[in-house]
Amino acid sequence: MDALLSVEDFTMHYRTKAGWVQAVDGVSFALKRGQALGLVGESGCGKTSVAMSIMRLLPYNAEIKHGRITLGGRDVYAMASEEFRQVRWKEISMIFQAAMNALNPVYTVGSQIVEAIVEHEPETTEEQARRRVAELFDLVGIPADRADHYPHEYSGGMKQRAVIAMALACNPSLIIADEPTTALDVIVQDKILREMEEIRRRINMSMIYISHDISVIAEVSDIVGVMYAGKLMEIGEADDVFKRPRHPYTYGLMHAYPSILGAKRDLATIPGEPPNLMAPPAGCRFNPRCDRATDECRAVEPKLIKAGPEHRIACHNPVWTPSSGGERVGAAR
Amino acid sequence: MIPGHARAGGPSGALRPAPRFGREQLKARVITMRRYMLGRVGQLVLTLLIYMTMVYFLMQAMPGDISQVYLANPRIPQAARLELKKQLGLDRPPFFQYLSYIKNFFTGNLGVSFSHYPRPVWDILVERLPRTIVLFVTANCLSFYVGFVLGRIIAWQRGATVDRMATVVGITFWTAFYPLLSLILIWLFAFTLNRLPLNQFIEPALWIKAPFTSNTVFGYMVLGASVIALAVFLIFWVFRRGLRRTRRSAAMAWAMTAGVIGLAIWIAHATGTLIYIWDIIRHMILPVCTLTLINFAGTMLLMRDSMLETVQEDYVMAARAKGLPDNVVRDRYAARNALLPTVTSLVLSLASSMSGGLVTETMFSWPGIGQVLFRAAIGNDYPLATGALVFTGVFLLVAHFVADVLYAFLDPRISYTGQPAAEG
Amino acid sequence: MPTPFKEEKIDGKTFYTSTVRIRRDLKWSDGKPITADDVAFSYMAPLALDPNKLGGNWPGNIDPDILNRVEKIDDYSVKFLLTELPGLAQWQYGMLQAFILPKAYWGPIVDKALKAADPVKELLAHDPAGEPVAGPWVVERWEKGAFVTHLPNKHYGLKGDTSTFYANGAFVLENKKTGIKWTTGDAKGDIKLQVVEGPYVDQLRFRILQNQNAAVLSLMKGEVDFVLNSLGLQRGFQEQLKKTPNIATVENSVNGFRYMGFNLARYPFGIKEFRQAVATLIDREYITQRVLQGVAFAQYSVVPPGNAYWFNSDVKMWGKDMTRSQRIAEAVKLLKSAGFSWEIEPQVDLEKDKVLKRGKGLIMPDGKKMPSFEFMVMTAGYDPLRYTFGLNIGTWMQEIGIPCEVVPTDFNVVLTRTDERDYDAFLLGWSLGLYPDHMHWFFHSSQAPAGGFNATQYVNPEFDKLSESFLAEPDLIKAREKAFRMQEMLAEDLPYIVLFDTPLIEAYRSDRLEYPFTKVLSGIQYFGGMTSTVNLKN
Amino acid sequence: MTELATSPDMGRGPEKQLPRFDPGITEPIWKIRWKMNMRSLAQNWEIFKESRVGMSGLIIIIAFGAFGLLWPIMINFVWDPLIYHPVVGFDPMLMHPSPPVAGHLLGTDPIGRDILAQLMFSTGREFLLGMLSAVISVVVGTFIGAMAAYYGGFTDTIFMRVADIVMLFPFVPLLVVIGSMIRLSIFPFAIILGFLEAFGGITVILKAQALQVKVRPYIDAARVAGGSDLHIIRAHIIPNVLPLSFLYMMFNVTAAIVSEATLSFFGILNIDMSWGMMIHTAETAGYLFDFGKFWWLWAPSGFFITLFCAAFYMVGRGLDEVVNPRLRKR
Repeated sequence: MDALLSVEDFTMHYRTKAGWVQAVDGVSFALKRGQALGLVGESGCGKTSVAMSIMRLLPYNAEIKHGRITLGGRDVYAMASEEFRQVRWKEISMIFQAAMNALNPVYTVGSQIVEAIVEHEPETTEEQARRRVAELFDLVGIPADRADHYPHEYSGGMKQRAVIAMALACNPSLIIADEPTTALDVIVQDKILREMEEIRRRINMSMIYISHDISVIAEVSDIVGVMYAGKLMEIGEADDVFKRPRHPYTYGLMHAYPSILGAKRDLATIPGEPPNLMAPPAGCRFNPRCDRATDECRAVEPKLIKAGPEHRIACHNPVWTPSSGGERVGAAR
Repeated sequence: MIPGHARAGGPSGALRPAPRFGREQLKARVITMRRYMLGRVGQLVLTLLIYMTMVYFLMQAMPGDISQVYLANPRIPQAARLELKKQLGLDRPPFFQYLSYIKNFFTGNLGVSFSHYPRPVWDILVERLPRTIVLFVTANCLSFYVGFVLGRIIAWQRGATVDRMATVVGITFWTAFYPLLSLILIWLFAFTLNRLPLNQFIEPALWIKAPFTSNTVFGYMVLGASVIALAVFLIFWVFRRGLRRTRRSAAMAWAMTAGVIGLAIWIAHATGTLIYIWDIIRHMILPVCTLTLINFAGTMLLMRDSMLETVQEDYVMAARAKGLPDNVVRDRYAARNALLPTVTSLVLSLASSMSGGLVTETMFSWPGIGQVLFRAAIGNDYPLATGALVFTGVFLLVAHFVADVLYAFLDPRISYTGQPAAEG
Repeated sequence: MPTPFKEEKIDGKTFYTSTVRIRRDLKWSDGKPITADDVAFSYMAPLALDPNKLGGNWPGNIDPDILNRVEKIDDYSVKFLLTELPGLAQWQYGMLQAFILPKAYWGPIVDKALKAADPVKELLAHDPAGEPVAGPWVVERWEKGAFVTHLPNKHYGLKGDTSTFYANGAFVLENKKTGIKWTTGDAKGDIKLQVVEGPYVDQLRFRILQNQNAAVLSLMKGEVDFVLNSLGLQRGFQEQLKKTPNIATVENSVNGFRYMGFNLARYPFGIKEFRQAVATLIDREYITQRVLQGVAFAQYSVVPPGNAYWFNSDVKMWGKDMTRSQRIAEAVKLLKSAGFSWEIEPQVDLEKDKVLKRGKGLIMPDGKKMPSFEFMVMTAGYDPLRYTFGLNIGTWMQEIGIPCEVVPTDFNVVLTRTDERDYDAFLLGWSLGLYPDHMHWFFHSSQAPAGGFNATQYVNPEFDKLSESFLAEPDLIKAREKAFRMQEMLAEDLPYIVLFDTPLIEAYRSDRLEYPFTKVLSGIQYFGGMTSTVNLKN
Repeated sequence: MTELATSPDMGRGPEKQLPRFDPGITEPIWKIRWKMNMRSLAQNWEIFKESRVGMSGLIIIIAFGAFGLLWPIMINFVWDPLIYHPVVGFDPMLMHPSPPVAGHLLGTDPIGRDILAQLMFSTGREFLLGMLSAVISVVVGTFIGAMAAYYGGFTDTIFMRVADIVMLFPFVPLLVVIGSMIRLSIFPFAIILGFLEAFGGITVILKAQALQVKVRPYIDAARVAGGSDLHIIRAHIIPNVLPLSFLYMMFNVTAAIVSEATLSFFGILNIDMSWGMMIHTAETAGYLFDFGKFWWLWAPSGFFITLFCAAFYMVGRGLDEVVNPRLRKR
């Protein structure tokens, strides 16, 4: 079964007055139907830019250097804009980062969702569309009669759910969720994530979760990709990446999280700050902050090499951990 | 289609009738609306009273009085001047004159004009009003429409060539010295190219045998235009209201509009007024185009600046993500949220079009309310000046009131008291 | 024609009566003949309503103090009964010029008005559409603000009247159709001009335009044949129209003048020498010929040259044909003779005609330094010519130390302040009637207080006596001598410094219109475009 | 003491980070505030310089100012007042209105006055008129519009009703009355015009825009963060409304120049000479109906009016980017 979405060596830079910002550099991964990919990384590592590139919503000063994104076998950037417009929300929809103002304040929430449905399904009448909105509201846990209220009359959590309902409106085959629950408190966040996961599983829909919060990604995604400074550092099965992180950066990230289960210990932090993407360091972009950096790391840019059946990393001097699961070993320096 | 989805433990997702949109919300709004309206009407009357007082005493403060007209003819003795003053009531102390004026005003009598004695002020205004409305309202609507359309386009493609070009052209015409520009256009189109009538609003040769007077025909035009406007508004409201904005519904709407206009033309032809209406329209072309050239930049830039705010909003990005067509995103998302200042300026300029424009009326020989205002103000004709000013002033007060009410419709976040609704 | 006055005593009171016979061949536009009833009614009705209340031209024509009543003698003659012997101004140029109205039409309306609470308002509110008229034209249609059209009056009595002017000044009015003939002087010798009355045009269309640009463009485009404009055409239009094919331009002098006046009641303007000095300074030829390039012409007397019969040409002309330095020298001599002095006296070099030193700080005969005074001038917008004149006069006065400040002021403001005598100096203009009785109204001391016409508050008992006798003078020749003496007196005292006036320039389509004569005082427009005598070419 | 994170001065610093203030300093508060204002002014100037449109507008306005300043020099030293005085000057050698000739670079007007001298003479006045009416109307108008929108209720009603009356006000008779009391020269006229414009249309339109800004979430955020009303208006509402008020700056300057010309032409203002007046004199003298021939009577003054007003728009456009961070980010 070929991949629903495949990103091949995708490189995209932003043109600013001060020069080129190399936001996404040689990212490639594939996503099969029904699979959930989690993209994690510090803010400014290019994960939202990847999402925007897939949705072809890049600002006018963005320029694709090279690489390809194919959705359902068709090259996204080769399609005519009118043709791609049909694809949007029909095949692939998105839950925006700031759900707070992703809703048009001057129209009722219901009508904005009906608008999307009607646009992409010419044969559905408005009446049927409204009925589906009511069902979607049920699905995401919003009282149906709130459909004809205005966005400013919704609470933060309800807006988030409304945006999710909107994303599900046209039964897309892929949903990109960009920090869907960041603005919410933990309880609501957990409830929503479980619901989204349950919906996804049931209708075999593929999903890309984007977040800086590893715990969220761990909960929902099958595959996990770790990004740093525009490059994909490590990608693989969730268990491999979390239990046996091979890339020093991923390793560092794992240890930056307090685990409620395990014994209490002080957190390891990764020294330094993310590099300036206008003039990224030579070789591996993590080398200035990597305590395992070798001359090779500082000179040659590491390619993605296999570290397991579904596990690839971009590192010259990966961290070795024993294959037995569960136990995390390694000097926390 | 999502299979009948039953939430864990919830009742089975039986098909529920879709909720009617905005029913109980509208009820809540109507109550606050009524209370707000009453307050505003009260303010309106009070403002009008203050305005009338200021205008009246300003007129009295003007140097000299109407009887100076008699200074021009040496043969007229002193007695005639005093007689005139007594006749016009100028000999009474100003305060009593003011009281009688206010009493008369609220009984609908604007008094008698001094310079056109004894013609009542109403008579003069009514004679010139249709002419002014037909010319200036059309010009305002056209310049607003052009400005609105262009404004949206250039705001959407900020920095593109169309933005720079439209702005440069708009600015040059906006800042051009108006009397000069109208003279150039008259000279160019009416005289050298001889395409359009030179001036005036009717062609004497045609009208000598006309069964109607020009004012009745203007009256018909105002009536006809408003009926057509209403019909077109209804058509678009019916066809374009739904979210279903397909090509078919647009074609239907335009066909219906063409039908209505065709019907109007047929009626005009049947009643024999068509050639006269066409003659007036032909005379209107040059002044309306000049006014549009001058004014369209105002609305365009207003629309552009207020839309630049909304173009960067997230819901516009979301709309594009939803795969909505580009013009829908631009109109229903970006422009729709930037309407407030532009609509206000439209409503105000429509009201001010009632008082005509002195320069246009002089340059195109289209005597309207603007000239009445200016000549009465300069010629110490108190009743006519005050009457005309207050008559046109009422339109502006009502317009401002309409604009305030529109705010709430345009942006639900703004409640009737002009303040934001309680946060949800 | 009116018979000479004779004194009669009727029921105790002495009256001066005169009988006037009326032409028999005249009819109203509705076909009814014009009879003595109409004439008597036209005088008795205004008297009943009090002419001052009626306003407009009525008080000027019908003076209730003099005219007691008018009686009808027979169908075509009436008798005027006056309480005192009228002068030319009250009789030939006054009462006899009044309008004659159809009694059949206006009788009932006037009666109804007299019964109303405010008769005048009632009468004026009546809409006179369709009123029978005696003139050559009847209104066909009036589109307010756009145009008015006239049709020839079928019953026009004067149609076919031939007026013949002879070189020796004789005049014959003859209508072959109705047999009316009337001559003055011995009607022989070569004929200077012959005009046959009677509209030759079948429709008259007046288009109402709001600015001169529109009018001239319409004229050049052929939409109109004649431009009716009381100010005449501005210079730019004249030059352009002169060069345009089949457009003829006509130049006539105007019966009026533009003048400068001081408030004689305020010191030191009352001093004659001061006014004479200022008059000498003003170089009218320089401004009219050089600055305005012939658009205006200099004028020195209170009666305009256009009014030839009454115009006295040898009147004292202060500073005429003098060079700049001669004017200053003469003005300084005049001021010194009245006791003025300067902080810095102006010096001039007569040979090289150069001003060596500008005068500063004029000191008045009473020893005090003259305060700066306001010289009110028309704004450039209202009348560019007077604006230019005022500014130049101001500069010339400042040149010899007279602290004058030129202030462009709105026309209404000037009228008010001169009416209330609250001003220093001003620059205005008059347009006059044919009979020069305006000299009486402008300069008679009775008119000096505020509200009167003697704005400069000129008081000269000797002049008062002369002007009163002129007003009462029935004989034309004697009246002319008195008018000449009045002009000489005024030129000496200079209550008004008369400056200039402009010829009236008009233009018409020479390929369509043919005028019997175009030389007429105050231009063709003064006679409404001479519509009843003009002829169409094609 | 750092200002609130939300204040525009702080927020707009470009990429380079501000040095963090260690609390141990002893400088008085006003000094710090002064230094910060200076720095933010410098930053704003940097940003303003970037915008080509804004800079060219500024250069044009400065050029007009210089051209106006040239007048006292020219009339006192270079030109002979008798010939070159804008109002009374007359050149006896030529037939007027003469086309551009050696002595008169831009020709003369129908009454023989030199056009270049008139232009230079009125530039100073128009400059004053333009600046005053623009600045007053923008500053006062914006503040009132923002206040009316922010406070709402009573203040809103008061200002809106005042705006109603001012908009209705018969401008011409007012000036005639004032004209009969004091001598209306350019300065009092510019101030009256500035305030009339400030309280009239601009307030209503700006209030409309301010209402849209006021309902945005970050206004509540600022209020929650403890910002005083005044601060919120100054720091949040006004910057978002300024682009519109700069637009009105241009509208008002154009209106000022055209109304000044028409009024002084009808004799209500006794302003001796202005650009508009030059065109009106040419028109009344009958030289304005053949535009090809006597081009020097209308072209220079018409061009000056357009350029001068357009310059204000360009500066407004440049200031837009300084004031509106989001615009600048592009």
